[in-house]
Amino acid sequence: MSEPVSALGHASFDGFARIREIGPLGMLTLRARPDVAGLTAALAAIGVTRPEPRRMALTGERGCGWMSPDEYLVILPYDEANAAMAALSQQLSGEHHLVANVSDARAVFRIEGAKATQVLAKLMPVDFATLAPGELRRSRAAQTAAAIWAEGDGFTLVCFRSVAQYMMGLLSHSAMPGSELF
Amino acid sequence: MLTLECPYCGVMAEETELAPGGEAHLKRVGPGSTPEEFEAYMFARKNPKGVHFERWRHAYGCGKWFLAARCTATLEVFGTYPAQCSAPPQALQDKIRARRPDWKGF
Amino acid sequence: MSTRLQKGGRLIDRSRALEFSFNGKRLMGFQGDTLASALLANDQMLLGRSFKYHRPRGLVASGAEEPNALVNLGTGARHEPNQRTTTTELFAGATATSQNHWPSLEFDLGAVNSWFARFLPGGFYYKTFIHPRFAWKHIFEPIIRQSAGLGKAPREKDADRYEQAYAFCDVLVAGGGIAGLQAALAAAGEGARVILLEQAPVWGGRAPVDGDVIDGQPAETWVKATIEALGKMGNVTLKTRCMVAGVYDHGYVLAEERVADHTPGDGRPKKRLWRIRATRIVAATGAIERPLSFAGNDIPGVMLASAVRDYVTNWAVSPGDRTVVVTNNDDAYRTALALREAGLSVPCIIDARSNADGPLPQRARALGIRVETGKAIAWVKGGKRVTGVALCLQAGEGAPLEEIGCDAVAMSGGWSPVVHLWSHCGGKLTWDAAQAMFRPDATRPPTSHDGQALVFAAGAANGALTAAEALADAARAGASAFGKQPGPHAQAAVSIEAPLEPVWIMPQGAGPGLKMKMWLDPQNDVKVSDVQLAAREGYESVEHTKRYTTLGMATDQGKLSNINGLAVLAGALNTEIPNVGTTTFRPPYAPVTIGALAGESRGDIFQPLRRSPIHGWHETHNAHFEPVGLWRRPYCFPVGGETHQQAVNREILAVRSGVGMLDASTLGKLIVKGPDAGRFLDMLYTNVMSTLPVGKCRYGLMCNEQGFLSDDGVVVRLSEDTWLCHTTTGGADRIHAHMEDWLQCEWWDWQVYVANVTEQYAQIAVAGPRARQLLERLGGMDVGKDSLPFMTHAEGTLGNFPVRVYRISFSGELSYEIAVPASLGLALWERLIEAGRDLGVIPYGTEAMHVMRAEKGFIMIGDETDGTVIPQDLNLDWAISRKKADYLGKRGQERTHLASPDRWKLAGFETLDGSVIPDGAYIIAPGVNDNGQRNTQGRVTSTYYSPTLKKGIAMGLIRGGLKRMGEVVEFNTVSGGTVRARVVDPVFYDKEGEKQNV
Amino acid sequence: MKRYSVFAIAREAMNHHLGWERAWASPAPRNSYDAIIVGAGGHGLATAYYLGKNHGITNVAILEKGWLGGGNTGRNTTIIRSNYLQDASAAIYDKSLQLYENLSQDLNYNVMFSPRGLLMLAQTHHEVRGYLRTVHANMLQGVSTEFIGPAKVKELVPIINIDGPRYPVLGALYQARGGTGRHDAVAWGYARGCSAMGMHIIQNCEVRGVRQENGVVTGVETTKGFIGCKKLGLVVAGHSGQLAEMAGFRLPIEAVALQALVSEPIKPCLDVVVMANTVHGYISQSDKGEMVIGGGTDGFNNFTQRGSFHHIEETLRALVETFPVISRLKMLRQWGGIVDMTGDRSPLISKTPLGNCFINCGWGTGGFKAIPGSGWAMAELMAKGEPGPLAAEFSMWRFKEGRFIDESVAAGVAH
Ligand SMILES: Cc1cc2nc3c(=O)[nH]c(=O)nc-3n(C[C@H](O)[C@H](O)[C@H](O)COP(=O)(O)OP(=O)(O)OC[C@H]3O[C@@H](n4cnc5c(N)ncnc54)[C@H](O)[C@@H]3O)c2cc1C
Ligand SMILES: NC(=O)c1ccc[n+]([C@@H]2O[C@H](COP(=O)([O-])OP(=O)(O)OC[C@H]3O[C@@H](n4cnc5c(N)ncnc54)[C@H](O)[C@@H]3O)[C@@H](O)[C@H]2O)c1
Ligand SMILES: Cc1cc2nc3c(=O)[nH]c(=O)nc-3n(C[C@H](O)[C@H](O)[C@H](O)COP(=O)(O)O)c2cc1C
Ligand SMILES: [Zn+2]
Repeated sequence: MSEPVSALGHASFDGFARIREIGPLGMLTLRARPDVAGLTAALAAIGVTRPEPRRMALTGERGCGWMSPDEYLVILPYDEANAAMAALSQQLSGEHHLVANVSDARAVFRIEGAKATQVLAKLMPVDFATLAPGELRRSRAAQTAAAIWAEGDGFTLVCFRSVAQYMMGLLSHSAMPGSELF
Repeated sequence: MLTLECPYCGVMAEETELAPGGEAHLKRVGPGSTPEEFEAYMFARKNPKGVHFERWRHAYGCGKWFLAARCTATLEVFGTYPAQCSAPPQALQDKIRARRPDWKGF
Repeated sequence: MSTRLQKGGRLIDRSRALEFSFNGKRLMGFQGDTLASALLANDQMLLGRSFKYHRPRGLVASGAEEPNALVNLGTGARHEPNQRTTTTELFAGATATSQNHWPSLEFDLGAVNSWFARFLPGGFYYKTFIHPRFAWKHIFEPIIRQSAGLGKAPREKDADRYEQAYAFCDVLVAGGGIAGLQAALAAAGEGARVILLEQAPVWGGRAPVDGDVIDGQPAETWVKATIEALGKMGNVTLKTRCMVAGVYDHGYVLAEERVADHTPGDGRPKKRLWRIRATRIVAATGAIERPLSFAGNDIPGVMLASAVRDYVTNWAVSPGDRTVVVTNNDDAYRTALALREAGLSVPCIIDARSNADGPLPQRARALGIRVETGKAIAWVKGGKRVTGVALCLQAGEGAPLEEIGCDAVAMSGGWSPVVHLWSHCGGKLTWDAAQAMFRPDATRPPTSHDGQALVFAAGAANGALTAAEALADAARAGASAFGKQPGPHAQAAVSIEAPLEPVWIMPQGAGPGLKMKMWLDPQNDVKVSDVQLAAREGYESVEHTKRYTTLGMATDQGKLSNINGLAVLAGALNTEIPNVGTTTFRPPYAPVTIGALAGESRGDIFQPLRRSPIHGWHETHNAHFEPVGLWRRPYCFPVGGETHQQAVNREILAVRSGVGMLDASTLGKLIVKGPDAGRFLDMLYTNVMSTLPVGKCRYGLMCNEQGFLSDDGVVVRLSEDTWLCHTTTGGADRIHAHMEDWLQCEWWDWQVYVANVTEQYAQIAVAGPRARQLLERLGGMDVGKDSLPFMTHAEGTLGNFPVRVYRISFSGELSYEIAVPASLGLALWERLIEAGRDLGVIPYGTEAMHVMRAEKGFIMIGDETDGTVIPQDLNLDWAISRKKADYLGKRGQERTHLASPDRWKLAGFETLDGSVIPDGAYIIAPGVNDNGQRNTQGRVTSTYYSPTLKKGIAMGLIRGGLKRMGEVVEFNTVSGGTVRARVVDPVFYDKEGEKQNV
Repeated sequence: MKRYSVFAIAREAMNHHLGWERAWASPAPRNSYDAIIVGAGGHGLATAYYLGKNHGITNVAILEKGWLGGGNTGRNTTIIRSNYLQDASAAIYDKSLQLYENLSQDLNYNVMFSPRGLLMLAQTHHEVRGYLRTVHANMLQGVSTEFIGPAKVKELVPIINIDGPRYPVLGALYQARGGTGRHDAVAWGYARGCSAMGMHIIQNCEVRGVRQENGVVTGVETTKGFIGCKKLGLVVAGHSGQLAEMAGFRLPIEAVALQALVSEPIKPCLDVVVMANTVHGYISQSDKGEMVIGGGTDGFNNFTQRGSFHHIEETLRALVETFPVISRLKMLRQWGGIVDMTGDRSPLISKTPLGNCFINCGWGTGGFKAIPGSGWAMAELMAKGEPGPLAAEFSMWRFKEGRFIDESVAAGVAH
């Protein structure tokens, strides 16, 4: 078998902020109502913390994001996704839920640097000043869906894999040197 | 360019993050309904100039459908609430009546 | 003559000279000049020609309200028409040319229109050019069109780039005059997040020019200190060169920032469009001076008094050596004073009021300036430049008392608050009779999503014209906008001004001859007489007058002309101005570059281009793509010099005889899971999905509630409670949303989850008699006939790739669809190509797929369906469960028209001569209908040349459907002839399915 | 009524144009009329005009809540074409186009009908097939139209970017007879014609209620009092829902905002009308030089005559990609209108559940071009009480039967 390749093979762009495509990351979609018995424990069993609404709970390489009242996004090393999926299903068996491996359906970007916010402010109708620490915001970047959260000295952005090149184009255009907002 | 608060995730979302879905609280009729009932369900619309209840989906956000009470003449939004109900919450109806005393009611 | 003064000019830097050109002439200006001030400094008063009569036009104003001084700016890919010189910052190398004349600005043949002006009153074209009928299209309209437009259309693709940005705030302050600054201070001091935007490159607005004194200091000093203070506050964002273009519902504000307009080619975006969501907005946009309506008020050299003051004070440019001031208010005296201070001559101040005894007139008199009260200008003398004015009584009919020589006229008819931003979202106005102006009616503001006031007007924009009033008003507006009580605010020295007296026509009793020379809208050539004509002819509503005369429809949108026009209209209708009302204020406040509105969405990032994991391979293998939704799919893969048709034929034959591969990754893939999933799918599909055994595949149809077929695809049962639904490429998101809609809004108590895993997998169709052989070469799972029969699926590995393989076929051949994680898709594809080299494996595109499915008689959503077709029309009754009490579409299909036996139904067609039926052809029926249209009885839906059968094949809908088998019918063709075709079975190839079932 | 002509202008010019008479009168309402039309938009005025002209009914009032022609008739992008797909549509739109071709002469008012040619670009194979279908249908319907290839498109529209790259132009549906007209003049011309027949155009007169007896209409309550009538025509576009409610029934209509904009005027560079449906944009250049550009519709009910700005952005994106030279032009003004969208996006010209009350609405985003034809058909319906062939298919009961007239099917939009 070949190595899994990310959508853009780790393309990057250096503008007034740095743009990197990273990944592939392991990602699971978990659909389950908040009152499902054992949900917190099931998530804990695969090494992630159940997030508060609208939060991304990060723990090292792993994370769990609140996507909607009955949807979570689990992030973990790519190679562990299938096992974790099986484990979750196992833990939640008997409860109405759905787990799907979506690691390959996504592209992931890092936008880094002191002015990273400005790159995103050109594309997303999001009030970054009110974005709480650890907040996961699902919205739109120009004409495509994107989810972001602040992490390290920048942001992590997740979008669909098929639009990775478009996203890279958007981010590079927005980070063009000389086009700082302030 | 409307902004509506998604009742599920609490985000004040702008219109471009949402997808509109037409009149709310339509009662589905299926096989067995009369032609008039089916026509009324499928096509006849209140289309009021004033207080209106309508469906929206937080399409670029949590993906959930919710309902909004909005004035189609001023675009004032009286409130939003989850889609899983067959009538607007009483508190919301009271609020609307306070703002629009001549409202004929839901 | 207009010149640069030796001294002064608060905005120019004389140490930085800039060279630029106008109509090829090389001229000099200074850093800080506008193009207008620099042109004026070079005695370039004549700058353009008017729209209709090609009258000479010069500068009137000094800001966004300028109607005349528009130029073509830049060349080639940076050519920009209708650039307003008054808001264009001068930069080195700027090239400008004047507009709307031929052959030259000085000598314009179009000016003959002016001689015929009396034959071309407002709306004349509605009354003429009627006969003969052909003449309008072939003669009159072409001539009118020839003379249309102002600037030249650009010819090249724009060399610049643009971008957009979002911002959010509690209070957005539009306008950086003293009112805006004070309002920002008031709101920010209370803790509001404030954005303060000023369209000009400098802060301060009028106050520094007018010499206001604030908190004991010159206004300029106060402005500087205030900006510094605001700049230090963390909750304030300041921007100059940023025009608030529009206020939209729920506090959406559009602003255009001129980023590199004045530094073209430096790599920065030319413009940036801000989309700001503001909780509240303070409109501190100032006021605009009104012209006066006297004969010849359009002659170059007649300018607004405040503009004359601006040119003198800001840019040290004298518009003329001898300037007559004409006014109905005290403020214009400031212009006379400024001119005198600059050492220029003011032969006379003509004041229409009977008295002028306030401090300002007294100062003027004290300087020895002649002040004539109760007087008016009867007419202005001059052609391309003012040479003098005739003085008359304001109360009279214009009999001249005396001629006064001058080369400029500074006029002031009072001030109009800039109420645009207040009005965009529905804010109402009130007529302030004392100040003769419309100003915001605070009791009827535009409202936001919460039903509360959205906009607060402040300062001159609110009718608070003096600095002292403006500051107090702004402090109130700024605080209220953040829901607070106003605190202390800056104090301006009070200047006492006598009230103005409204003057709408000068002189009051002017006759028709003079009125025909009184311009209201100098760009569109609308005169007092035109508005009166409109009223006389019944175009009484102000909106009719506007449209009939084009008053206020020019590029300045009537910033100067509208109020005067309304007043004239009110006069003509013998009513009060407020009864006439204003026309609607629409965004943008001043024109916004279309490139900025398109933003970054150009070229590669015009729209998202969705790429399958194998897309890059297709690109390097000469795929010809076709757009399918936002995807691009290979249509075919031409080899050598093949045409597309040749490539398609080759691909089909290769699949039919060997093996081919199709990138099917774009097909929608939805997982549906839960205790109620089967029941749910039974409602969604017309057939029964709950009974599908695990491991099996079933073709299914989905209809909308109306009963029309909306999507199809293969449904796969993965486990007891889990199904995987395939949708069409275009259907993935749509059907996902459709499922969520029903689950969330109708059957919310059903336990079903849906996940869209379309992009998780690359999907490769391997089709053809050698397909199995190819897969077996990779090793891994058993893909044999018995272990993996038709319409089943299995998971396993192929060549170590983790795959799920479906035995489904859209081509009619032995076929597998292999799903593999997307990140391995390309590798698997390449491995298959490699392994199949000696089997002759080829990639095939969507067109080959379409033809092959047509050969098999399979329908295609979008071809056989068009939103009005039900499954029954397509003979798909076998896929419609009769047992189910309900499914989406069932009730709709019971409606009389859908249940009618007369419907057009699917059949196959074969031309008698083997040719291909033209796409879109209809089947003719005898006779005509009540509207005289030829009757029809069907139409073709898919029509192709079949390389397999070496003839044309087609599917179509025909009244009676397959009952008509064997009949010969006629299809129409665009050449006018018909094509005869026989009704046949739509399955043209391998009817028994022996090929796909092997 | 004094005739308009170049001689009349010359005569008046000598007299400073002081002698022109009113284009239409502004009378006070009578107590009752044979027929009342609610709504002095193009459709209402044309209905009245043909009631008089074709059926001799002139004791007619047209009641308008604002200023005549101030609804969608006064705010549309003026595209005129008749190459619709379905029989019923093709019939009425082509009737309309034929009437437009002679309208200036008929009304003695230059409505500047400009048959400059109209192109609907095909940018996907699907669109190509859809337009070929329209061509074939139109041939049988007697409607002239053709499908042209990319080279011809480029020849007709030199400023177009034919090669994409995103959506190369594969051809276009071309109707040489299509074009534009001067929208206000259409309303004014009809108004003048109605007034000349003695009809009453009563502006600033809002209908607030519909009075009926035994299921038959007797008159309307207005802001100028009660006015009786024998027949009532409701022709109020976006406000049809309100009027229907007053008359006691409900319609398959939703009122949504549709927007348009104009650029600053530039010298002529676009001589035809171009609609690009794949990317959603349409554009023409007016005789004054502005680019007249249409946007998309909002998805929610709205009566503000303002739409959501993102539609403008989407349209301009599409057009800048298709016509790169417009990038440096400037948007001068944008506005919205409230259009009446039916369940199948085709209009209603229909009897109603209320006796002697008729409705004409649902023209949505595309009814300017239909004004003469619709007025013609509506007048026939009102005069005879039964629809003629042009109106027959447009009954409001078609939804119950599922008898759609769906124009969106041929890859097209309705403008
Ligand atoms: C932005 C835009 C672009 C368009 N582009 C095109 C195009 O390019 N081509 C095309 O063919 N069509 C186009 N259309 C559609 C076209 O404008 C309309 O279909 C057409 O003008 C409708 O005419 P009408 O007479 O039915 O309605 P309107 O012109 O809206 O007239 C209805 C009248 O009824 C009055 N009214 C409402 N309620 C009452 C009441 N209670 N009492 C009295 N009077 C009342 C209103 O004030 C209004 O004047 C466009 C529409 C818009 C908004
Ligand atoms: N005495 C009089 O008759 C009279 C009349 C008018 C004005 N004034 C003077 O005007 C001043 C009033 O101050 P003010 O602040 O209210 O008005 P202002 O005219 O000084 O400032 C308004 C500012 O808003 C800016 N602006 C306008 N529209 C804008 C937009 N859409 N986007 C961004 N910026 C925009 C202008 O460029 C200007 O700088 C005082 O100095 C007063 O003396 C006096
Ligand atoms: C075809 C057409 C061309 C127009 N051209 C102009 C124009 O050149 N200048 C202008 O200011 N407005 C123009 N308008 C817009 C009108 O001023 C006005 O905005 C529109 O009719 C809507 O009315 P409202 O804004 O008063 O609501 C045009 C409108 C149409 C329909
Ligand atoms: Zn939400």
